[in-house]
Order: sequence, then structure tokens, then C-alpha cells
Amino acid sequence: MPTYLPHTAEQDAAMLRFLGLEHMEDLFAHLPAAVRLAGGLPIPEGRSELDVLDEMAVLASRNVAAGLTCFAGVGAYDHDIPPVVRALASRSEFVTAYTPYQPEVAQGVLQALFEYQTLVARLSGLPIANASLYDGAAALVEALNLAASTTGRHGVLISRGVHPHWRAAARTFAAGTGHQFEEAPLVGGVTVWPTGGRDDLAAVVVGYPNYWGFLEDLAAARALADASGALLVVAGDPVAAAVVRSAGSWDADVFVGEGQAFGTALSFGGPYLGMFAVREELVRRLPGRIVGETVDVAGRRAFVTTLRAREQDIRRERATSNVCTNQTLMAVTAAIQLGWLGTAGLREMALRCATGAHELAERVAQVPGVRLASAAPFVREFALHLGRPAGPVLAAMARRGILGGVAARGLEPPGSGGGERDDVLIVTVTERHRDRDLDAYVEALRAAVAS
Amino acid sequence: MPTYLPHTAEQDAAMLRFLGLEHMEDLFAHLPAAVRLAGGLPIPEGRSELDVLDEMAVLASRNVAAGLTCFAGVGAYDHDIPPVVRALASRSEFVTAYTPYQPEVAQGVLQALFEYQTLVARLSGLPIANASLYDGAAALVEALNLAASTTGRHGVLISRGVHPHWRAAARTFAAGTGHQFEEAPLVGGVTVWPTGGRDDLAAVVVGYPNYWGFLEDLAAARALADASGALLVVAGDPVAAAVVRSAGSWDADVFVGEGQAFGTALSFGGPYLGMFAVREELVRRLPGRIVGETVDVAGRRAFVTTLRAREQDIRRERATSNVCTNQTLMAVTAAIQLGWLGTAGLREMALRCATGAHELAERVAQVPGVRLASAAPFVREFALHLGRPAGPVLAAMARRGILGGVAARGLEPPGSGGGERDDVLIVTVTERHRDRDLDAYVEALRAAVAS
Amino acid sequence: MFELSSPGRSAAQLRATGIAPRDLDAMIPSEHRRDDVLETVDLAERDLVGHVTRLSARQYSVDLGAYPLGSCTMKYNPKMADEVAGLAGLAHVHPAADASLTQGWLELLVTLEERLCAITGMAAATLQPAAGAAGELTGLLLMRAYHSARGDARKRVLIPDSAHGTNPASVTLSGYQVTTVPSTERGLVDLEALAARLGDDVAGIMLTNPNTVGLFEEDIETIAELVHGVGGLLYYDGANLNAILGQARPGDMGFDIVHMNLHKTFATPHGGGGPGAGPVAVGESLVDFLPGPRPVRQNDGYAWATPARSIGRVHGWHGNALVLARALAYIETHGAAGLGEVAEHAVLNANWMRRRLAAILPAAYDRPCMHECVVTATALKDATGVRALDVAKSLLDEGFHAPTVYFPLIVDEALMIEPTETESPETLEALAEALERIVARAHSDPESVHAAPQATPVGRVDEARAARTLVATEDMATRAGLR
Amino acid sequence: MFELSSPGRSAAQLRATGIAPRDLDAMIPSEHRRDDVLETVDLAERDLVGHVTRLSARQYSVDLGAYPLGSCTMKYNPKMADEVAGLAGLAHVHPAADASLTQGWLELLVTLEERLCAITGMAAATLQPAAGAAGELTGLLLMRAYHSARGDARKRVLIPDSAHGTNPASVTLSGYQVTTVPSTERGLVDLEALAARLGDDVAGIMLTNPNTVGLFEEDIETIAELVHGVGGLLYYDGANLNAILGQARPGDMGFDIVHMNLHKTFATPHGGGGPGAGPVAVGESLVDFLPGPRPVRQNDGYAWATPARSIGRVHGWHGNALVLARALAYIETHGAAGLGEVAEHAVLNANWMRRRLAAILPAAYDRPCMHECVVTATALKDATGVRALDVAKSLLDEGFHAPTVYFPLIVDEALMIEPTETESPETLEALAEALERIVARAHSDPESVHAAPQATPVGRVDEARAARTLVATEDMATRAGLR
Ligand SMILES: Cc1ncc(COP(=O)(O)O)c(C=O)c1O
Ligand SMILES: Cc1ncc(COP(=O)(O)O)c(C=O)c1O
Repeated sequence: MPTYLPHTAEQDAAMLRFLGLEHMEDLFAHLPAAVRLAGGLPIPEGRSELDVLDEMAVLASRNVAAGLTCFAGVGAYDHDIPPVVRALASRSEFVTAYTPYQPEVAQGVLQALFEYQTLVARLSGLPIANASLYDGAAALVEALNLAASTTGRHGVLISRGVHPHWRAAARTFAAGTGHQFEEAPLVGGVTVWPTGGRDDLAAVVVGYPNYWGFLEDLAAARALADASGALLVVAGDPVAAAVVRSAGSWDADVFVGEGQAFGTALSFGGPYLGMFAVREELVRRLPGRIVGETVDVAGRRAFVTTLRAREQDIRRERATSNVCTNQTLMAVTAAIQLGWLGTAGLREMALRCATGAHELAERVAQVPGVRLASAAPFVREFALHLGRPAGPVLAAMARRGILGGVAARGLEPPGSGGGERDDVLIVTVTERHRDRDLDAYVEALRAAVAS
Repeated sequence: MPTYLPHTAEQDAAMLRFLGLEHMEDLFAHLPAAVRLAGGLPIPEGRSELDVLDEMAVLASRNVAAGLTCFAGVGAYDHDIPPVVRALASRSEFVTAYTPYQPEVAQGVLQALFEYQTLVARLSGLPIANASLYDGAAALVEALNLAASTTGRHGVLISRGVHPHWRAAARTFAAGTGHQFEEAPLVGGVTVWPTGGRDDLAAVVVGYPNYWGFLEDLAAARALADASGALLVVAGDPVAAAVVRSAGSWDADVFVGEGQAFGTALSFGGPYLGMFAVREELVRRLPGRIVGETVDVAGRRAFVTTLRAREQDIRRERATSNVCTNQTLMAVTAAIQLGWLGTAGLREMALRCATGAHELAERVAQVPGVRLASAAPFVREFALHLGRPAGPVLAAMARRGILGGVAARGLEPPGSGGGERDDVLIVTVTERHRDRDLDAYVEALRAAVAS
Repeated sequence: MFELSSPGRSAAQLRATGIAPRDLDAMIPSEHRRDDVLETVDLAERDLVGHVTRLSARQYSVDLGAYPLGSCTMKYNPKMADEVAGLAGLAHVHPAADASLTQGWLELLVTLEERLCAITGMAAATLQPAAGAAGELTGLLLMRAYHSARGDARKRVLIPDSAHGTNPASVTLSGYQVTTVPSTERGLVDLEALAARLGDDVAGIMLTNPNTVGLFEEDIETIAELVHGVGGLLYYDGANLNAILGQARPGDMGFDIVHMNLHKTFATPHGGGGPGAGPVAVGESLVDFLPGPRPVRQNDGYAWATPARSIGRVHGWHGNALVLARALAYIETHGAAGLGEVAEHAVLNANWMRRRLAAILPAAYDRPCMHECVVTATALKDATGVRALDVAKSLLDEGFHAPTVYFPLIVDEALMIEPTETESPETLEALAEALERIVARAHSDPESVHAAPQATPVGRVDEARAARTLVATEDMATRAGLR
Repeated sequence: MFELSSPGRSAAQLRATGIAPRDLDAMIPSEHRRDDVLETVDLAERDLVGHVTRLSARQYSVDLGAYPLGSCTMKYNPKMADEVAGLAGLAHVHPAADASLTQGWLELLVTLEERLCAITGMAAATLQPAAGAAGELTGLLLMRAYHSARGDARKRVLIPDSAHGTNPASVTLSGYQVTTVPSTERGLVDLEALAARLGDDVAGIMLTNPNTVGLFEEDIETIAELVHGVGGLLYYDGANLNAILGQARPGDMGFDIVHMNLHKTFATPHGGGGPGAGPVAVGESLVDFLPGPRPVRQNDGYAWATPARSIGRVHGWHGNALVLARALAYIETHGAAGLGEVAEHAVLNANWMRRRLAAILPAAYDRPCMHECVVTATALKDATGVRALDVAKSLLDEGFHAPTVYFPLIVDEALMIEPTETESPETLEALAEALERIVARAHSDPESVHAAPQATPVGRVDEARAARTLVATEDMATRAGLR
């Protein structure tokens, strides 16, 4: 039975002797007999690493999706990850370290996080970012908690343009925090906000671009937040941010985003990267870790996690958040990927995504029965009406080697004509897609809707 | 056009200015006009890394052999390489360093080579090993040069049991060194040595096990070398060495071997690892680098390349060898792989290879028309007579997913009945082969010889 | 990396797409378009590599040496699991792809869930929570859903005073109030105090077992009886599950809800502070409330299903899937017997260390510990002025990572040492000798211990300054005149 | 690793094969069987990882910083090429598999050969030689075969006094004798001396161009005429090809035989001293002699073929195939224009450095250099006693690798600086400033320079002791009482 134990049988015996014991089970002698497990765990016996690797490879081979050309997005993007980023991000010093509790031997992770924070701040247009949260959904949850504690209110007005999974997660956690949710409906792919202020709102939440790919009117959202004394939380796409106005430039209070696009593979949804940035005034309510620059005893530049009094290990039940382990490695990876892309590369990548998306949108609009769900501007993804249920269309496209997008419900307000239509497909283009991939897409879609 | 250049256009201009130049081509102005290349290189324009990676993946996909269960060996073995060895051996500190010319910043590579030398010495049963040569063939070539310079003679009596490629390489280089080759024939899979000594011999060379898989009578080879005043060079399999007697225990003067089996993939034949070990008296004639232990100014343990006076950069035309760049990374990898295997693992691996080989030999002997080429003992590979040309048999087996071995000529002495028979197949089993792989082999062979 | 940046430089090489370029203006209306260029950083690939590689050289890690950080279980992370996570068939799968296209992943998740349930003695589990703290909050929301479904609006959750900070923080977020239960002098839950705090407004109790001082809560059966007696549930914080793998199971102790830290117990790499994974397993009575969608076996294959009374999603997708895959690989490699040996050696190492250090740094509770031991530097401080923090910093100079210090809060000058099972007896002895040297120096030359570390990339860091003048980005550094 | 070894410990996990075990005695007769256990080393995986990772932390590398090691071309090694070499379809191919099963490899090799011929201006190439020195010997054997085939038994090969040590060593192994040609004060081949040494027993001349002092042999056309005039051949040592990529080609200069160091010019990683690859390209008249078998285009596919008058094999298989694949990836990424830019920037950087250092470490030859410059510390030594070696060691303390020192032999107190094109102007400036600091200290505090390095894992190493008492293995260390 293979393990990673370094102990030889003689060493086991000697150590037990040192403790005045004879058998390994003596170490557990003080456990109540009733809770001692008899007969071992009811799981299979171990196999060698290489056998297990083979077994896992067999499972992996059953994921047909891995071999399809991916036009699915909605927060999980199939971007290129260059070999150099993979090589650097997998250095074992980063991978096998823990939270930088001892800054003197953790300057590597700390400085990388400082760089990550800088880049997130620039992407968001807000001055201060934290060192990561679990994922975009978790970032939204934390943003609502921050808004509630800042405003002393519990009302949340959230656009139906925000990712439905994020909205769902926010609702789940609201069972504990008591936030009251209200959803603002979409018309023509963008949110329709109520007019006039509200006195119960902690936060107004909007996607930019939204889940369906469309660019929202952030000025209206900001106006509503202002009129209500609420915070404006923008759930943004950090890739689109290279070509569209930043959350900060719209005067958002909080930016939350999913950072997977920067160097992390699709990974079936995790581990991903929750990005979180705020206005300077909100820093004492920031959830999670933040790295600050300082000096060491000799005056040398040094980094350390700071404003720790907000955190659970110090403030306990009054902490700004319960988060401890976050997604450091993904944050470090994102910094490296953004370092690779650079100013010009990031812009070019966003531009190519947008170009491909607009090209594809034009081409699919030629397919009989298919039309763009909205005339609203979009960046790199857009929703289609297929005129027939999206599920079977996707299945047919998959047989032609294409993951055609994400079937989605809830684009139009409930009750606005047929309730939740099931013919909506959200399509995403990345810089990986070549002209021939777009052609193949159109062909597959044409065949699928014609059949 | 993508490159790895860090220079911005402004920096280019500033640097040129600093040199009093205007254009890049001014840097080459002193080259005779006639040798300046006009019109650029006649090769395609560059593509992005990711495009090239795709192109290479397409080429790779055309190597059908990569997907076959591999029963081919003869110095190139399909052993398991565990993830931990891959991870460690690919650390960029090892990969992107150069020859340890500055020992103060090269203790990593130097110590790893010291450990490699120790392990090769133990495997070979000889006290001193060098820090690697290009491959097994190169090691043989160097061994002959060492033998010639030691004995002042040029005769080489080499068994036909030594890998034909190694013999071929030795003949190629003999055009420069003037060594005279004579081949000792095989009968029943093992070498028939001439009786009595010879006064022209520098070296007697024998494989152990030999190319065909069979174990040679090293006592006879040693006796011949002794009677002739020649050196005994044993071309050994370092994996088999875990279960058979070491070259040193047979009193060999030089051990040469191919070390690919320890952590290096099949790699279409390279880079591989030439192992080289000698008796202590021969150390001043050792080719290539050797690492020695010493101390630094503060008395701390330190390592350094030593006995450098033998090498080309110092002794120039009178060096023991012209080798400079060797195969350090493969040597470091072998040390890591041997560290992973450990005493018990190496033995167990060799035992499993032998067990599988003996099992398979018994099973294939049941296939009509197929027989073992010799009753001589073998370890992990063996030669078969197929009763029909081996080439088509291998082709048929490949269609069933099996690389059935290596077709080989020259097993029996030329003129010993039909000249060089073409029905010989050398079959190798490793620890990777499972019972069902052996079954599949037998089935494929049965079908191939029956068709 | 910003110090290496120079406008006009670039490492990026994007593929040729063959798609005709378009003008941004033609795609994004001006009111949405950025009117400036978003400046990030401009590096050549070579300089990026140099920078990040040099950063890595300023970072300690498990791969470099012992990391006896109590509560964190910094054991060896098998490289095999990294290769599993790198399999294209796992890594390149979109999370929204239809279940028919992701059968391998669903099978993997279902198998992991089964293994985790078998290991903890529970009925079913959710794999969504991304770390331990997320698991805690998920578990507490399950607790709340359970009580709510019975029309039972409870208010308080009991937590021992030795608990990890995430526990009370999670309780607050779950809408309950924290009631702290003191520990006895033996380091265990004070049963009398517990009884005194019970009532029918108690939703449950959160415990680690072994607890954060490394001791097994021997009265666990009584505790379970008491809490269950008032209708409360028992929550198991699995951070210390490593100690009892194959030896005892939370389910058999009476726990109703169990979170696990796969990054601790099942050796998935900590990544410098994440990602982790914090699955939550529950007993039969809570299965219906689990987050959804859940991967389930169905006919010949696998599908997603959401439990009838699900609390909802707790993750944007399905959890930290590649962490989950690594953990399954670890479990499958070890198997039943292997996991049992893991716990044995974790406990063996910790007790050996406790005993070995007795003369210089006595254990806070002088009795057999489980996988970690908490020692105290109080006597040392009194004698020499050298505190736990100084000892920790000195250990960095000796080439080791420091233990956890000043946690749990109930032990004065605490050093919490968790050797883990993957450290050899030789390494433990070396660690002990390093501590002996430090303690000796504390007596002979305390100043030198206060001055540690000296051999690290930087010396003691000015934390106060960092908090006083926040410089959290390069741009703040520029504004503060640091660049 | 031996210091961590303990019998009974093991990291190895072999797969389950399902094959019934056999007794060794039943397979290997006693006269061949080992009668003892071959002891290697006994480590746990965790300790192996710790040990090797710590070793790596004691090793400088290109990825950590500048490595201006003249003649060695330590440029950035693209990570992309590592992924190419890791492709299963390339890495898991047995070299003896039939050509029909390895068409991808053959196509790759044929394409690389074509590219290398286009880059050097030659007709055909062999990819077998495993490094530069192997290429040299192969090239010289081709020279010999060419002359022999004409019944022309020549004896001597001319080599400039500045040549790399492998050149004369290779000449000896090729059975020729070395005749040294002195260099002029300008650092170039002395044409008169060359002419004086020519004769019809001269098989050829070996040159690097640019030569080892970094200068272009401007008289190359005359040299070619002279050597060809006596029936000799011109051999090009390609170690410095980086300087002329896309700017000039050996074939156009009159060279007949060219070896390349792919690990230099085409950035395949040096691996701590190997593997390399040293393909040899030749002009039309030598194609028939090339080593075989060679990969060739045939009908719709690729096959192996051995030239009519082949000198035979020079490698056990087909050469360092995975190094060749990396080099092709590099060439394809750069393309024609990209390779031209490589040379431009290599030359730009070297000239900038030469000029920048003029005041403190003057160039041995004060004229435009190519991709490297040789400076001399003679004046520094005379003024301060600080030698080139001291400067080199001090540079290690500054975080840089040292230049090549004391080569070429014709320059006193030589420091041979090859920045390579992948170092940025900022890095060059930092390197220059470090050298300025060192030279300043040589004047103000020479002892401190002699005492360098101090900040490295070990200080100056006692090389004499290593040579005096050889300790080349752990067992010799034990015997010598060091363990
Ligand atoms: C006892 C205990 N509980 C909970 C946690 C929180 O787990 P995580 O960091 O995975 O959120 C920790 C982590 O350190 C812990 O030690
Ligand atoms: C000028 C010159 N020639 C030949 C060689 C030998 O090449 P290799 O080390 O690849 O055998 C070198 C290597 O340093 C060199 O610099």
C-alpha cells in the first residue's frame, strides 16, 4: 500500500518506545471505544500513483466537452494560457506555500499579490483591491455584506442581467444575513431600473457587460444608487474592461468580477478567482486579505498582509467576512498572465474577442430563424433567439465538435410574453477562435436549427 | 512578428545613438558586402508561439508509434516516469543553467552530478564514474579511445552482441582514431571468443546482457582480455544491473551504458545518457567532466568539476576527449529517478521486467512457428525466431496497437546458415506491462504470424 | 514587476485568427468605450520569467522543508495530483457544458462524495464550498434550514473558546449568535459550562475534534447527547480530520454536519493561501437541504439534481473542481489502510515532538495529543524576555517554517506545532535541535533572538507602518512618494 | 541525497501488473545473479522533493537573471519549446519504430534540416551529432572522407590560436594534426601566417566567424580563396552563429562544413551542461558522405536513407531529437525576420556593453564587435592586484552570473561578455553599474574583491584540494573519512 510516509518500521518502533507505547493503536487508546472505527474505512484499498493516474485519465476521457471548440462563456472563458504562464505559476514555491503568515519568508507570494492588487485596481478603475476571494459569486456575496454593513440596510436591488448563479448564491447566503432581494427586469437585453430613490436599499447591483453579453446603462444605475443612498456594485468582466469604461469611471463603489480569464483553465468551474475592488473609504470594511507595502528593520522594501484587524482570526464574530483560505494561486497566476499580456496584449486580446464576437453575430444572423436577442451593444458575448429550444440545438452542435454556447433562461421579464423562453443561447468568442472556427460554428448552427 | 526581445523602439534608437550609429544594419557595416545576406533568409515568416505549438502537435499526432503498447527496447526503454521525477527534473534552475563554471553559484547541479556519479559507480560496481557522455554509443567510443591510449594499441575485439548502432558509431569514429575492429561472432545468442591471448588488442568489448537480451560469459571475456593485456569494456544495462552481477564484479576495466531508462522518455532516441565508469587507475584518462567534493574558504562542503587538466579547454589537442557539453540534465534526472526508486524499488522494477519477460517468453513460445532464439539466460529482453520476415509481422502487430519489438539482423555469425536471417525479433518487457498487455501481445503475434 | 515595465515592450504573442480586424469604434459606442488605454505593465517574456522566478526564490514552501504550521496541515503535496489536475480532459471542460458531455467529471464528483461520506461516516455531501470557512457557513445554513423546516427559530450556536476565528465569523454570517463555551484546564470542553449554556434556542454546537489544542474531546458522546437533547445539531469543523482518518469518524461520534478541508487532510497544495475546498457532509436528516445542483448517479450515467429543499447554490459553479480531483487522487492512492497510516503517523510525530520538547517548551496540556501539540513559551518569556514570536522568527533562520503562534487564544505564548505525517523522524529531530539552540540562545544572548530573522530575504517587517499608511498598490506607492 | 537515506524507506510506487511474481533464482542462473542487494539510496518522496528543491535553490540559471557567459549564448529559453518537447506524440516514440509509424518525427527532422540549410546557406545536414564538439568531429570526419575519396591523404588542419579547446581536440580525434595560426593585433587571422602554413597536406581550416574574440573575420573571402586554393576545406564552428542570423551565411562566405550549436543559437536550454545538439551542414560536394540513416522526403511521405558514401553513424539513434524539436519550434516562431532581429540585438547589446565599459574594462580589441566582446582586466590587475577571476566572483555577489574568464587564451586577463539579445537595456545598465562598483572597490578595498563571493551558497571553492584528493562519489567520501 503506497503512502508518502518517510518512517521505516524501525523508526516507528523507536518512536513508540520513546513514548512508552507498543503499538500504533496505543496512540488512540484515550479515544472512547465507541467512536473507534472497527474494521477500517469502507473504501477501496490504495493503488499506485501511476495506476490512479490511469484511472483518472479514463474519467477525463469521458468528458466529451474537453474536445469541443468552446463558444461557451458566461464567466468561464476559454482563453489561451501561454506555456510561460503555466511554467511560472506552477513553481512549487507558490504552489506548496501557505498563507504568508511569516512575511520574512513569504515575500514571493506577498509581492505577487501586491502586483495582483495593483492590476485589479487598474482594471476596475477603483483604488483598492483585495488579495482574492473564492470566485465571482463569492465576491458578489461579500459586496452585499459590505454594502449592508456600510449602509445599515438590507435591501438589494439586483439586475436580472447579473449571472443567475451569482444571484442564486447571494440568495442562499441571504438566508443568514437577512438581505432582502428584489430583481430588476430586463427589456431588450438591458436592465430597467425603477425611477426615483428608495430608502431601504443597501446596494444596486448591475453587470457590465451583463450575463447576456450586453452593456448596461451604468449612469442610470448610479443615479438610482445615489437617489437611494445605496452603494453601486458593478459585476464586471475584467477582459472587457480593457476596451470599455471601467467600473470606477462610472463611479461604482464596489467592483466584483470573475478573474478566471487570466491564466486559469476552464477547470469545470473551479478553482476560479473572485476579484474585489472598492473606493478608498470602504477599505476598513474590505473582506479578506490585503497586502501592503512597508519596510523591514533594515529599511528594505517588504510586503505584509495588513489591516488584519478586519479579519476573522482577530475580530472573530465581528469580522468583515469569514474568509480565511482564499484563491491566492489564481491571483498570482492572473498577475503573471497580465504581465505576459501587457498593456498592448490585453487590449489586443479584448479587441480580438470583440471582433470575433461581432463577426460571428453578423454571420449567425444570416441563419434562418436565428436572431440577436437585442440591439444593445455588446463586447465579446451576445444572446441569440433560436426560435426553438436551445438544448437540442446545443446537442446537435456538439455532435459536430462545437460547444455552441450556454442555454439560458430569464432574458426577458417573467410574464413578458411566454414567460421564461427556452430558446436563448449565449455565445462567446475568444481570441482563440479563428475564422474557420466561426465558419464551422455557423455551419453547425445552421444544420442544428434546420433539422 | 513575435520575438523574445525586450528592446523597445526607443531603446533601440538610444543604444544606436550611444554607438554613434543610425540603423541596425550599421552594426554589420564592417562585414564584406559580398557576404551580407540580401533579401532575408529563405524560410517562412514567424508565427505566434501558440500557432507553432499547434503545428508541432499536428506533427506529433502523426507519430502512430506513440500510441502503441511498446515492447521495443534495445537500449531505449519504455519505463514509467513518475510525476515527481518529471516535476523535479524540470525545475528551471537545472534546465536553464550552463556548465558549472562558477561553482559558488552551481552547487545544485554539482551536487546532483556528484550523486549521479555515486549511483553509476554503485550500479557498475566500479569506483569512479564521470558526469555523463552523450549516449551509450558515445560512451563506447570514448571507452575505446581510453583503452587505446592506456595500452598504446589499436585493436578492438567487439562482440556481435554489442548494439549494432554502437558498433557502427565506433567504426565511424575509428576512421579518425585508426582503431582496428574485429567482431566476435555469436552462437546460440552468446559470443564465441577466440582462445588464447592476442598482442594487438586494446579492448575486448562485450554486452551484458547483450543486444539480443542474453547474458554473456564475462569470465571468458575477462580471460581473453587478461591473456591479451587488453582492457575489458562491458556495455551493460544499468537496469538489469540491479539483479545481475555488476561489471565491476566481473573485473571489468570500463563500464559503459545507456542511462535513458532512468527518468528519460523514449524521446525518439535522444537526448539520452551515456554512463561511464572506470577502475580507479584509469581516472586520469577519463573522458568528460567529473565532479569532486571539496570545501569552500569557510570549510563548508562544496562541489566542483575537477581533474580538469584532462579536458579539451585546458589540454586542447592532447585532451582525453573533445567532449564539452554533455548530458547533464539527463544525469540529474537519472539521479532523481534512482532516488525515487530507491534500493528496493530498483530491484523490484528489475525483477518485474524480468518476470514479465520470462512470462511473455513462455507464452509466445506457444505460438506456432515462433521460438526463442536461444536457451541462454536473459533478463528483460529476448530474441525470437519468427520463421518469417519480422518486418511484416511488426506491421501487422502495430495495426493491433502493439509495437512488437525490434526487428534485427546479425544474431548468428555471417555464413552460419542463410547469412543474416531476417526473422529475428527482439522483445522487451518493462514494469509497465500488465498481464493483459502480455495477452494482447500474444494474440497480436499469433494473428500476425498466421496471416 | 512594475519596476521592469517599459512602454512599448510586450511578451504577448496572440495567435493568427484570420479574422479581419475591426475598429473598436464600430463595435462599442462611445459612451461605453474606454477613452484611454488601460495601462497594466509592459514586460518582455524574459523579464517576466526573471521577475517571477526571483520572487519564487524569496518564498518558503513545503517543497523546501518542514512547515509545522499548526492547524494548517502543511504536509507533502503529491506531484501526481498536479498531473491529475493538468489532464486536458479535466482542465479544459466548461462548467456549463451539458451533463451528457461531462460524464467523467460527474463520475469523479460522485465518487469523491462517496469516499468523503465513507471517511466521515455521513450520508451525503456537497462539494461546492471553496474552502473551510465556506463549508462552515454552508453547514450553518443547513443547520438553519433544518430548524426552519421544523418551524424552529433558534438563535444561538455554541463555540468553544479555543475555536478558530472562522467559526464565530461564520456563525454571525449565518444569522445566529455566538455563545462561547469555556475550556477546562485539561483543554477540553467544559461539560458543566456547556450544560449551563444549553437551551431550546440553541441551534447547535461547532466543534473540532481533535480540537485546536490538539486534544481529542473525549466526552464527545456526552456532548452529543446533551446538544441533541435540546434539539441542537453538532457541527464538525474538519480542519483536524487528518488526526483520525481511518481511526474514528465524526458521524460515529454524533456529528450531524461535517466540513472537510481537502487542502489540509487530503494534501491538495495550499497555493500560498488557496485554493482550497471545503465539502460539507451531512447525516440523513439534512440531505434534502444540501446545496444544488448535485451530481448524482442516474440510470447508466450521471446527472445533476437539486434536492427538494435545497438551501441553494453556495458557489458560482460546482466548487473548486480541480482541487476536488486532486483530493480524490490522494484518497484513491492511499486507500483504506493508507489513510489509517496517515493518521497514525501524524499522531505519532506530534506526540514525539511534544515529548521531545518537554524540557524546553512544555506542552500547554501535558497529556497525549493527537496530530498537533500546543506548547507554551510563557516560562521562557518570564526567564528571558524571549517570546513565542521571537522563537518563531528564529526558526526561520534555522531553515524551518515557524509553527502557528498565539493561536489558540486560550494558551498564553502559544506555539502550535503540527509536524504532519510526512516529516521524517530525522527532520523532527533536526527541528527539535533547532528549537533547543534557540532556547539556549534565549538564555545566553536574548538580543540575538529578538533580532531574528537575519538569514531571510528580509528581516522583521514593520507591520504597524503597513497598517498606518496603507500602500496596497503600485499606484498608491507612487502617490506616497515611494517610487 | 545519501545523508537523508535510511534503509527500509522508499518512494517508489510501481503499478499493479497482475503478473504472478517469480523468483529471481528461477530466471537468472546463480553465476549471473547478484548475490547481494545493490544499495542505491532510500528516500521518502517527500525527502526527495525537499532535497532536490533545496539543491535547485543553490543553483543560478538563466531564469534567475543575466548570464553573460561569452561563447555560450545563455539567452532566454522559451517555455513554449519545453511544451513541444513534452508532447506525448514526440516524447513517447521509440527510436526503432518503423518509419511508417513515425512520420511526424521524420517530417519534423526533414523540416529542421531544410531550415538549418537555409540559415547557413548549405546543401544538406545531419542532425545526429549530440553537441558542438560531436559536430566538429563529425565535420572533420566528413573532411577526411572527402579527401580520402579523392585519394588525397592530407595531414593537417589549421586552427587559429584563439580557437575553442574542442577544435584542436576534435582535430586529434579525426586523425589530423593541428597547425596553429596566430592572430593579428587586430584579433583576426593573420593572413600572412596563414599563407605560410598552407600546403597540399592541409585538409582544411576550422574557423568561427565571428571568432572567439567576438570579431568578424573580415578577410574571410581571402581566407576561403587561400584554403580552397590548396584543395583544403573550410570548417565553420557555429558556436557564434547567433551573431549573423539572417545577416550573413557561412555558405556564402565559402565554408564547406558548418556545425551549429542549437543549444546556443536556437535557445534550447543548456540543462546545466547538456543536452545540446550539434547538426552539421555541408556543401554539395560533401552530401554523399553524410552520416546515415538520414530522414528524407519520399513519395508522399518520409523515409530513412543512408547516403552512398556515408561515414556511418555518429549517434546511437537519430541525434538529440527532443532538442532538435525545440530548436525547430524556436525557428518557426521567429521566422526570417525574427531571426534577423535576434542577431541585430545580440550585436547591439554587445557593442553597447563594450562601449559602456570602455573606461573601466577596455576591450581587448577596440573596434566594433559582434555578439560578444572580450575585455581585459590587465590594467586593473596592474593597478590593484585584482584579477579577472576576482571581478567574476564579485559579480556573483551582485546577483549576476560571471562572464567567461581566461578565454580566449590570446587575451590576457580576459573577460568575455556575451549579453545575448534577450537582456534588456536596463539589465545591461545594471550589469555595467555592478562592474563599475566592483572596479571602484578594487581600487578602494581590493581585499574585499579578493574575498568575493560572500553572498553565494558557498564561498570560493578549494579546487586544488578537489584535484589533489579525488572524492568523486559518496563512497569515496566515506572512505576518506568525510562521512
Ligand atoms: C480549525 C480551523 N477551522 C477552520 C479553518 C478555515 O478553513 P479555510 O482556511 O479552508 O477556510 C481553519 C484554517 O486554518 C482551521 O484551522
Ligand atoms: C567556440 C566554441 N566552439 C565549440 C564549442 C563546443 O560546443 P559544445 O559544448 O556544444 O560541444 C563551444 C562551446 O562552448 C564554443 O564556445
